Amino acid sequence: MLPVNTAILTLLIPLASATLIALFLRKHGALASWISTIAAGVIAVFSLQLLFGGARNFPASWEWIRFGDFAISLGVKFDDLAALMLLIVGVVGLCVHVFSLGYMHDDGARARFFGGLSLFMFSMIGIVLADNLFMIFIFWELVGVSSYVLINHYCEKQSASDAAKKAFIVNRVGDFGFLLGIIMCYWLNHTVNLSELAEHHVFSTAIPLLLFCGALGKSAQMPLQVWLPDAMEGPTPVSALIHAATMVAAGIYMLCRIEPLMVPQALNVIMWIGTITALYAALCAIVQSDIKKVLAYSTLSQLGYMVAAFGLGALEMKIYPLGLPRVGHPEDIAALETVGRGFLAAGVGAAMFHLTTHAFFKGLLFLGSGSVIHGCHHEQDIFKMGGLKGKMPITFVTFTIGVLAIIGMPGLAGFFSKDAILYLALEKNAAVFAILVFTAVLTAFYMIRMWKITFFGSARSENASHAHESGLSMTLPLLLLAALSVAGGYSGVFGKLAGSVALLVPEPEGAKHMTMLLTSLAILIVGVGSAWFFYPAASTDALEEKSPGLFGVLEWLKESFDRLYNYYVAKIQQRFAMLLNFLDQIFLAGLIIRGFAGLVGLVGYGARALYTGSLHVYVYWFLLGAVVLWAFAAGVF
Amino acid sequence: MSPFGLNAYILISALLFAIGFFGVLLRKNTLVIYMCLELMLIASTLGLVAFSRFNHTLDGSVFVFFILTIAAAEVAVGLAIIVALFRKRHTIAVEELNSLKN
Amino acid sequence: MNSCNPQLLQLAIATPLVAALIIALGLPKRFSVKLAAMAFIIPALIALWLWWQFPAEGGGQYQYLSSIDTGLGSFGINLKLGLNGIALPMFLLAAIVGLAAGLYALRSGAERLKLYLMLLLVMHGGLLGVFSSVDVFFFYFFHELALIPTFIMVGIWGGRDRNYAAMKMTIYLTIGAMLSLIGLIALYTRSGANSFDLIELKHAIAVQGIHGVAQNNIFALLMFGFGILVSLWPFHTWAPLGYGAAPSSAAMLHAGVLKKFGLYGLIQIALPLLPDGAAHWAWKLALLAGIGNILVIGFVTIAQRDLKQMLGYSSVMHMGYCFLGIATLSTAGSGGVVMLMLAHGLSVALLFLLATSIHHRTHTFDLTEMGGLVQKTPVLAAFFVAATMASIGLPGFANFWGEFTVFVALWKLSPVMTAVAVAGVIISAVYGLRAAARVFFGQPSEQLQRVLAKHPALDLDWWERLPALILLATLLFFGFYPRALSLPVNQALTESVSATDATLSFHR
Amino acid sequence: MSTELLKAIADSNQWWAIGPEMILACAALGLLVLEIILPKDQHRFIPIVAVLALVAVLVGVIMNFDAIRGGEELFGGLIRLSAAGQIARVFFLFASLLVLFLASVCLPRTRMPRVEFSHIVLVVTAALMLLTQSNHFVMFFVALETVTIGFYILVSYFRDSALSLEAGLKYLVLGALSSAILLFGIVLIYGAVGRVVVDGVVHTGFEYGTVATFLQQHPDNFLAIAGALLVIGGVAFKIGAFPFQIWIPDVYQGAPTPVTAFLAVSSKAAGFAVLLVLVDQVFAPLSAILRPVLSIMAAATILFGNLSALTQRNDKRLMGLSGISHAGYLLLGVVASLTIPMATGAVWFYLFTYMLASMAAFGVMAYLGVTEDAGQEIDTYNRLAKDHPFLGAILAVAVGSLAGIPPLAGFMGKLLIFVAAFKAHLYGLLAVAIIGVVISIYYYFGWIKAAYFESPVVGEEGQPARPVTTISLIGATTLTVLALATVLLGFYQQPLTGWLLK
Amino acid sequence: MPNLLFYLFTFLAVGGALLVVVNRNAVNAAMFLLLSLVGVAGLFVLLDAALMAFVLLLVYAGAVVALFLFIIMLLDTTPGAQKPFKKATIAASTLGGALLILGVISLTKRGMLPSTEAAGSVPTLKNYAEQLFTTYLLPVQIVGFMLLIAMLGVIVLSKRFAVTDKAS
Repeated sequence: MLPVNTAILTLLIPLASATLIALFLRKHGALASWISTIAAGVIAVFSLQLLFGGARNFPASWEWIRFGDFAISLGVKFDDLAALMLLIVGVVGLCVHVFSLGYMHDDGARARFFGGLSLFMFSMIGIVLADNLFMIFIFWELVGVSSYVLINHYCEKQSASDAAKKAFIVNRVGDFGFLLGIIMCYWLNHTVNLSELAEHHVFSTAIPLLLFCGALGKSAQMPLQVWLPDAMEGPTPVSALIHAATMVAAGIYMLCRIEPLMVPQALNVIMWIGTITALYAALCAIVQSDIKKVLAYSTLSQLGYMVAAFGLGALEMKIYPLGLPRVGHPEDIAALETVGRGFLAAGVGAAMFHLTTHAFFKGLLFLGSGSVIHGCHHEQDIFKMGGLKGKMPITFVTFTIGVLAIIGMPGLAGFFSKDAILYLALEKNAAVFAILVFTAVLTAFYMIRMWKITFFGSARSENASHAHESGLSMTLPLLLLAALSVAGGYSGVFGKLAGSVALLVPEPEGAKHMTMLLTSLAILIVGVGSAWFFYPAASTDALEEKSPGLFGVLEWLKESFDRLYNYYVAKIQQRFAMLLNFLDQIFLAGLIIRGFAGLVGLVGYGARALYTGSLHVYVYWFLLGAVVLWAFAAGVF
Repeated sequence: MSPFGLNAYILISALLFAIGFFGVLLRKNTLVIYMCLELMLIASTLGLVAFSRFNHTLDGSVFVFFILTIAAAEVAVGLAIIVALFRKRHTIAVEELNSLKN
Repeated sequence: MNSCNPQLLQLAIATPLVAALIIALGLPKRFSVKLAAMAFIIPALIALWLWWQFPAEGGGQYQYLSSIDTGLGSFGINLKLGLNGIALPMFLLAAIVGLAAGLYALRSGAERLKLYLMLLLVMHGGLLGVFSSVDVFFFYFFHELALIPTFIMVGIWGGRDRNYAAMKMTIYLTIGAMLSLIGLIALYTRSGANSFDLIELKHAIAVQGIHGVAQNNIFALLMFGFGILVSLWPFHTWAPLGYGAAPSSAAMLHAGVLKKFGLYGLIQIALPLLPDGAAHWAWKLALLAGIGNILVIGFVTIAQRDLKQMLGYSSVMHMGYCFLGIATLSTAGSGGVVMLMLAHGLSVALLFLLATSIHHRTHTFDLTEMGGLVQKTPVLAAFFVAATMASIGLPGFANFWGEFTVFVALWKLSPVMTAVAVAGVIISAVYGLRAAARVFFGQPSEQLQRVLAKHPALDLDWWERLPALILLATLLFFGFYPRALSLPVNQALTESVSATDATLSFHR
Repeated sequence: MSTELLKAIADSNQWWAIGPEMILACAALGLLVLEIILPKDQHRFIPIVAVLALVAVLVGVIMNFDAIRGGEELFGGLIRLSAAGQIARVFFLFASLLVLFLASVCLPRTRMPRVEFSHIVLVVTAALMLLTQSNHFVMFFVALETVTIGFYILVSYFRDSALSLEAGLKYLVLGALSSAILLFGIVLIYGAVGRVVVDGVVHTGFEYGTVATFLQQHPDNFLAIAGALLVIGGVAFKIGAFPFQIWIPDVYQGAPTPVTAFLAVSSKAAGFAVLLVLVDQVFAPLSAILRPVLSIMAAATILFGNLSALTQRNDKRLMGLSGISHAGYLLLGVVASLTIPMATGAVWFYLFTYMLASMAAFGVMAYLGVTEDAGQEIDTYNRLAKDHPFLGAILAVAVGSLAGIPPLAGFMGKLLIFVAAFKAHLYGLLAVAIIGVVISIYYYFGWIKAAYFESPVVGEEGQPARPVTTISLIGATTLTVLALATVLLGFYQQPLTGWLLK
Repeated sequence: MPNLLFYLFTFLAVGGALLVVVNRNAVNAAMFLLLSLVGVAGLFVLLDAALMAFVLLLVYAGAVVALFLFIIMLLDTTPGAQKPFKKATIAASTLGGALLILGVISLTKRGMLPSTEAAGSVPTLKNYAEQLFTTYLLPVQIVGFMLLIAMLGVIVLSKRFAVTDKAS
């Protein structure tokens, strides 16, 4: 089979699966789940085949719609970046599917769930393969809707329904900028094809920033991060796949795709947003009691890392001798292209590296938490768990690997990728470096906190005491992901998977190497140690008891955005809407239209009243007529 | 044998017409209104006869025949209506004939 | 077979009208229902056939032409039928929405069903006629033919405020129709063609052109006339009221198809024939549509509590995109509008259908008195969410292509206006998802629980599912394969654009 | 008497040409004869003779329609045959047939004599036909007065009803007043033109052709202009144009329904037929004055008619007031005909569609009416469609056509007038007409609303107030034909346009 | 002498007419109408239309005014029943009268014809007859029918129908 056909098949198989389930298998949950899982398996196989088949950048494009000069085409751009991303989607997707077989076994709406998963796979693969921005946008929206459907899985719960709605709308807000950016890009460059853009494009600060808005929403960066914690209302496998490993990473992927369009100012903004998000989310994660919420904030934080990493690539501008490119001087731009690009790509490398490892260990953590939740009969509060270490050994071991990976235990995947980012920061911007280091400490702190409270001590609730190890379909994916979380960071593995992208990962050299290693160890020791000793495996939050003030500040921090947005929606948007509604219905439709109609009616009454029924009055009318006619004849008028 | 010119007759004709019209405006008695209408017709006949005489075309005078006949028929029908109405309403005052109105 | 395609086109229009006449002449109810079903199905089949037969490169010209002199030949009015690349998809839309509305009506259990079906058939016949008329006069004529039953249906079978709604709708739409009629007559007299035939009008205007001021005035007549019919802000207040009151099938056909008359007229007639006038008014139109229809009405829609009223307002809002597309005066803009017309027609019809189905189960349209319906009616919920997604412009549904293309084209006119339009997408997501959530998700409200205790809700039966499925499938088809539409439309548009260029070059 | 004289009589009076009118007159006399010779219990068959006579004449006229080339002057210039005259004949014959039909519905309720009614209708019809063909002011006035006097009687025909008599009296006084005005106008024209000798033949100001020629030569003769305008004023009374429309609602309301229909259709049409001849031929040189006069008249008529109809609730008054607005639209056509000849055809087309729709509406009113039929409110139509679907449907078609709703004939009439007006560049008047149409939608819609949307009228005992109406086969057929024709002409105008717009 | 006669007849015609309008009694009005008619007839005679004068007197004085008087007596309306005029009525009729006078004045100002002498021979009865039976034969016929329907109308409006009256 030609690679291009494989690629197209990879895209279409999940669509077929989704269609099949939607149309015919609504009431046959078991069959639906197997079909969806098999589809995921085929995708995984195909993605491996494409990755290792070596074929890259094969031409594939079909016109989809055309009006005049404007056309949208459906095309595939398959380079190393896409291959890597496809693999992540395929592998994590397969794991999640298999895991779901067990996790969702008793769910009444299983068919809908698996249909949604297939739809998501389709959309996500679409983003990965897309060769132009229009197409990215299309699939971008589609992942949004599959996310909506899956978050809304427990739709009889008001909170789930609200969360789904929120996720969709917040993403739309991000897409507002994204779409404008795409359109602007189209009119400025007369193409949105990624390859053509890479070769030739007009420099503009607005375009990359607008495009970044898309990532802002999808990857839940400040200030649009609010939807991701709420999205945990969805089933846990969904959180693993969509809200940790793949969809939220699509923003990063998209940024890497449009990296040629970037200009320093835009990168600067991106970097700071990523950094602040990373810190903010880490702070919020400390006060969470819901196991999934902790992981959600951790995801936010890690995404912040990736965004920051991407943004960091720009700081090398100071070595650029000619300064910023001047308007109307193409030679400046040409120089920027040749000199600046190598450095920019370092951000891409670091971001993608962390994206990959994060996909593995965060997928693992979420699935692990799913296993815990499943084992504890859908109990999600970590303070009501405890003592699961012995009851769920496989889960415990794999979860521990995940935790260690995320906090950057040397030797595990997270260590390498986080190191790359920190090193990049160290090289480019000290402030960012400091913040990121502090965030890393916090990461270790809250992860250990959660880990300890969940697994250690004794069972603190009925559900936890009856916890049991999950079945094979759930542990198997855990094991696979755990293996990847360990191995994924080694250049031998990552280099194989990422190809040329791996070459972009910055590596500390010489003394810097040592600095980085020490920093990492320090982070680890401080974070892990403080958490381990601070938090007992008890049913209450130690921080809340010992320092309610700090706890309160963090709580406030967490909620302030939601408060702000809720205030906007309830007090500003809704009131504005009511005001306009009032104006429309009362003022326009009522006062003006009805008033005018009433006026005409009054005139009508007046006209009607002239028919008095009195013969004399009528004779006067005739006199009037005769006089007027006479006057006309006499030339009075 | 007409000592005065055409204009004098036309003036009288117009005057009669105006007086008739004024009567229709003013009077409340249906019968008198009707008389005034007849007066207007007669005013026209005077004009016709005068024009006929001075223009030396007979047609105008012949028209008067028709007008007189028509006027007579009109009077007959009109009076019949007035009588019938009086039987119903016991009045011929115009201001009381206002059942038909808004 | 091809040779009788013009006759098939005539047949498609005649079938519903003749069926209506037969029913009017006293056919028993049993047969009436069957006959009506046939009369809804046959045009749909013919439309599909004609679409299938449409020459791949023939979008620029009118196909299936036929002409009948009804007695106004001396005025240059002939019943001339045919389809070009723009008319074809609209004709298909009319046939499909008509089929869905008809099928839905057959089992609607309306009081005086015969009259209901009869009026619906007349409406259907008119709609098919509108989009297949090459003669501008008959284009208008068929529109009115379809419009009148709407008023009656609102008046007889309408819901809340039906009398006032019917009256208001009638007067508004009459004003709009009269203005556009005057505009069309002006076009006829000013073109010098002495013919209402669009093809001849185009030729005549290409040869002699119309003076600039006259163009502006005629375009204004058409713009405001058609604008009222399409609920251009601030002449929109009839729409939510009317749709709120209209019975489902009438609302489906009116909001879905008939309302597109004005836009179709602007694209097919006004833009190619009056390029200078269009250029003169483009910005004003864009302002009205952008600020008024999209932003103001968007927010007003958010404030709605009544489901049908909300759908009515959202339909007004979406018309804003169409006007913006027209205001771009570009092939892409117009093409996007055609796509959007088709898509919005399908999706809004689907939404009205589903809204009525919801009402059958909840016995209310008040969004605050619903909730949790998904547990009883998952299929209905799925359809509704899909339709909502379609109407808020999700890729995969035809609406997306329309809106997207309009956005892209709009940038040329004004980036700010583009931002306004794109912001509308957020607004529509807000109210669309909120409605879906209020109806289906969460827990049922107390009122609803009481209603459900009295009338246990069943999921969609097949008579509701079939029309919904037809509409949704068409939406998805064009969503996934937009080329099926863009190909003929593009041909027709480039044809008229080149004609426009010829006219413009004549002026300069 | 000399033979030459007899010969001259024979030459100038080509009686064959007015055969239709003569047959009607003879038939009218025949009715009276039949009334004398037939026993009383068979008198109810006599009106059928009238109907038969009308049908026979109608068939004859239609068959010989093209036999008359037009332009021939007969009876020494009293009569001028024309295509328009032929159309008018057909129109009046049709209308009178329908009036007799309406009378057959209404008169039995009041037990007023039907023979006399039919007689008067026949004579008036003949006079109407002559009126439109007259080419001479004497002829014109005599025919007009015959019509008018006939209407005086017909309007007050229900002499048991004070309303009918009051209407008769009002019509009488105002009709006589308008006749006087018109007559004075004729006198002035006659005087102004004076004695004209062409080729040794003496012509007077009574002859249309002479007047036209005179006006051509003396376009600023005050007497002639004043006379012409007074004549126009007299005609304006007939058509109900502002400000001479004031009598219409009262008289329409009081008159028996068939007579109201007769007035609304035939009398108005006669006015327009005459106006077209006067404006386009006789007073054509005065178009500089006539255009503003008629334009103002048309605008005021449209606005006033529609506005005053807006809140009207009595069905016959509504027909009257809306009829005023129709006169306005027709006047628009007349104004257009000053520059666009084709407007004449449009006016006639409009008149035909107006006849069809009005007669159908009056038919429904006749069936629903009671003995005292002047007090019929729109509310009495409530839920008609439910109680009586047939009448409801007819009413809907009729009112729809009057409102000018598109698939119906009335719309086509309006369209043709508007096109003509557009071609004549009457943009201001068009705008007024559009406003009028929009306003008219409101009240016509209210009527349909009552019939279709409202809840039923409930009498005092909770019984439906509507008497059960039985419709004879003929009645049903007639109404169906009217409605179908109205619908059909909306779609296919060939039968009428092929004929009017030649 | 003719001058005097002219003034006399004019005075009779116009004065009679005015009195018809202004006096309050219907019977008097009828009598003044007669007076006015006599004046007009006299003017006819001055215009060499003696036949017309004769016919006028015959028809109007003989038939019309007699009929009026008869009806007035029949209906027996009391003259004093008339209410005084309202102020609005007075104002309106003053205005109306003024407008009418204005019309007459404008006619004298604008509409005066060149003063021509009455020319030609005086028409005889034969002339009239010839006209009526040749040129105007058709109108004569029509007028006949008109009289017929007028008569029928009067009968219908006045006659007591046995059946009808039962109904009422």
